[in-house]
Amino acid sequence: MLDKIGIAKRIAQELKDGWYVNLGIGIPTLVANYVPFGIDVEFQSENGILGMGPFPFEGEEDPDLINAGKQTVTLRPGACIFDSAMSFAMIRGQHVQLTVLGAMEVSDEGDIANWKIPGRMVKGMGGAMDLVASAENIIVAMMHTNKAGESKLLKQCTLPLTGVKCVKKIVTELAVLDVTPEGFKLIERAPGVSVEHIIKSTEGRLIVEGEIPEMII
Amino acid sequence: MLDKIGIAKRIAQELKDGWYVNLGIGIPTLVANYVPFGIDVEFQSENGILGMGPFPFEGEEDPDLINAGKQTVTLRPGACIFDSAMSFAMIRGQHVQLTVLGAMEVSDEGDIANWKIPGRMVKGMGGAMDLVASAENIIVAMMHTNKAGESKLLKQCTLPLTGVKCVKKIVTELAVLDVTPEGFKLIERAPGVSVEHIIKSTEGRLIVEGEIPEMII
Amino acid sequence: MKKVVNDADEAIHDIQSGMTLMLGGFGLCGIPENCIAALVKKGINNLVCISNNAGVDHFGLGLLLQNRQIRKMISSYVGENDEFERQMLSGELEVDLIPQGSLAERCRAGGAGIPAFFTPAGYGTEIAEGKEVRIFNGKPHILESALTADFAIVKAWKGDHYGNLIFKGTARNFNPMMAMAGKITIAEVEELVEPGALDPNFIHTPGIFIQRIFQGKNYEKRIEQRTVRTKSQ
Amino acid sequence: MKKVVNDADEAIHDIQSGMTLMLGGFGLCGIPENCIAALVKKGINNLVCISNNAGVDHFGLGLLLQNRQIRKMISSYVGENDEFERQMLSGELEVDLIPQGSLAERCRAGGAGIPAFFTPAGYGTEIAEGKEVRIFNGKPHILESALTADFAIVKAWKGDHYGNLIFKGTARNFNPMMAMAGKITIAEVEELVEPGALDPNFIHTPGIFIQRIFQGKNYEKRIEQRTVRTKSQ
Repeated sequence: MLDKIGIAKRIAQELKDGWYVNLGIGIPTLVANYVPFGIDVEFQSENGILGMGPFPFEGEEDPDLINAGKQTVTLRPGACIFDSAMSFAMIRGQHVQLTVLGAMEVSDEGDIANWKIPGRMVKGMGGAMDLVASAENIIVAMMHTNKAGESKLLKQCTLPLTGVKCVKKIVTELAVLDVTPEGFKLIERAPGVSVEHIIKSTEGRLIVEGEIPEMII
Repeated sequence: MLDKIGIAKRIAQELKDGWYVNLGIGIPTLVANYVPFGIDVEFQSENGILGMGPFPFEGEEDPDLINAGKQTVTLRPGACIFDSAMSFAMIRGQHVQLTVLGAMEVSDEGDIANWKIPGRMVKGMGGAMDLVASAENIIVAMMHTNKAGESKLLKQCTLPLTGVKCVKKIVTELAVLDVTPEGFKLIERAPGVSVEHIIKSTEGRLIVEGEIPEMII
Repeated sequence: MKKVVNDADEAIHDIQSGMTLMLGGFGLCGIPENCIAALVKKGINNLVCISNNAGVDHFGLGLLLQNRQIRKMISSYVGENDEFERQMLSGELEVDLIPQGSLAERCRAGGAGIPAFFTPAGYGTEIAEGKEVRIFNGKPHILESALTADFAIVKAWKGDHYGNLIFKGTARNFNPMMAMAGKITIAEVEELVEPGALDPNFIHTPGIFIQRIFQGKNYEKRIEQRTVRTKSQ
Repeated sequence: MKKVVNDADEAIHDIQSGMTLMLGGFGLCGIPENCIAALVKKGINNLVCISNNAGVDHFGLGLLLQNRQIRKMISSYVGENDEFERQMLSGELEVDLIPQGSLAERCRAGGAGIPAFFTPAGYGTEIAEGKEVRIFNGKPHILESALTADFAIVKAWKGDHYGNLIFKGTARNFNPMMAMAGKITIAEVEELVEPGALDPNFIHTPGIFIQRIFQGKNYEKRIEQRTVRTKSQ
């Protein structure tokens, strides 16, 4: 079973040289720490940065330089700053090659819900609806089940949707799954996790074909 | 009767302090030379300048600094440069208070034609269609009649239109006219020009009420 | 061109209860602190505020919320604010949530004279309810309309007497497009300079969009999430 | 990120006959001189060129016209070019004239993932023929669609290895939005600099839009209308 860092490391293996990548808040943010050697990717922050760098050294925080999670950050050489309209022009115009974000629920058709629990939590969608409606390549990083032990990989989402038929891949603590027209397709198992465990934890249609390899992290 | 400079001077009297103004090619360009004392206006050039200044001194021409007529120009202190999308955002968004442009024909409903003579001349509309469709305040600077002596102030335009019901005022070598729902309304005569001469030179509906004062240039 | 005013009080003197305001900023970054303080002091209410976020409990737009001056918020993300959540869940505050990119583009459209445009964002979600759907290149899009405001209030780093503005870092965010979309736009700047002091090639917001400008003071610039690394890392 | 190429020939090596190209510039100001020369040399034809103007008789896009490499021009203003006029009136050249602001916005829309938008420009004229009309705020608007291109070719003043660009003066014009709208965008720059040499706060075109970049040479920068005043004035 993976921890959050494991999920981030596994997603980092998907990165390709030259890609521009938008990382959501939470586990996705950690992906930036595990970019494979020899791969040069630029991180886009939708509040207006391309070429986001690591957190600043203590005492060097600049209140005028934050990421979309409102965290103080730095810029890499070759970075640039732009306004919100330009930022979403990049996103909507499909110039960002990969979006990684969290989710509360994903359906086996690739629908995603992550912005609202009616009557309880309404923080807003931020940039998530633009990102999922636009990106060619969307990876969801999340736990396979919720705190009550219920699957988050469903036949149909029960929460208000963020986007429809958009998720391409899911990486959880248990598995890597592709979203195909026939449902979730199991690609890899997390170390020490059985296929049966994954089947039991997945409510939506799940395709298990042949031997399922264990991830190499 | 006015010459081109006279027309430009008369139009310059319409300028108000704080206005942003777009001047078309030809007579309109001359208006910039006659801004009344104490009035501060900024000239917008649709290729991307606010705060256009006079022509450069000989030897100081910069090929990277031209106006919409492709003429070398300079910048005034406080000028700024922007791209074409931003330039027309200003125009379309009605942030430019006055547009002055030339015309081949104007109808008594305020239609204007100035970009095409079918089969003979098709240079294109440039920014004129955006300007006339957007500006609240459009003044046409032109000769009252064409080279054949025919009126350019018509009941209906015969040439392909640039915009409909948009011209607010016309200044010619003979007169100043407002465009009203009832047709052209004669406001002022050029020095030495009779009302009869203006009536004879105007094909469209013309309203002449009371004593018509002579322009003070 | 008489755009320079003395301070925030003068800049906002004619903003009235019930008006629609746009306020720049992302989180607490790049918010018009001086004007928000002046609005709190002025005490007008029933405001409709268009802003990507709603501040935090005791800063930014949170101050106006606390003071019950806002009737409706139009935002993309409103977490980090308990009083906001309370007012919203109790129905005291009307809230219109808009995808962040659509919010940015709708403000730009408002300023650019584009009354409506198609975007894929929000298709198939409750955001699309009641909106026209049209397929382009095989992909469904929804029609979104322009946003404008009685007043837009933006914060810049430097500005000149003509209203030309430059922003610093990610304090730029929504400020440039909101500046375009105000019937009257107020800019507060950290430093007000003479015309000619800013390089014409590198102006972020052309002065044509700004009607009033003043040099603000006592900027707090609070940091919401102070994240650092230690030198040893 | 391997965006830097040696020269115009390498940058345009896979542009083929029949493709749609966007080319930056206003008149002869800010045009990609090196790439135009390379296209002339390469000799491909049947091109559809989207460019605000069509150059002059022996420079800019005029060179491609002269060489009969262009099948169709999409522009807003095409005066100052006798060969253009000849080809157009004789029917050899297809011409689509578009209001300048709509051209700029359609390119931006193409780059920004906005398939269509409403604009008042051209309503009631032959430009509006066959286009959807809708009233907003009592004013008729027409629906215009996005423009994209197989290749966009832009010219900047400086650029870095990541493709970040800055432009000089009015040589900016259509370059930034065309840069956004190319499936592949080529930037030729007067000076290619190392990442970090350009101030991140003052980039006109973010590198994300640029796939290939090279330092051009021998820029002529012809002036169409040399207008001057004498010192005595």
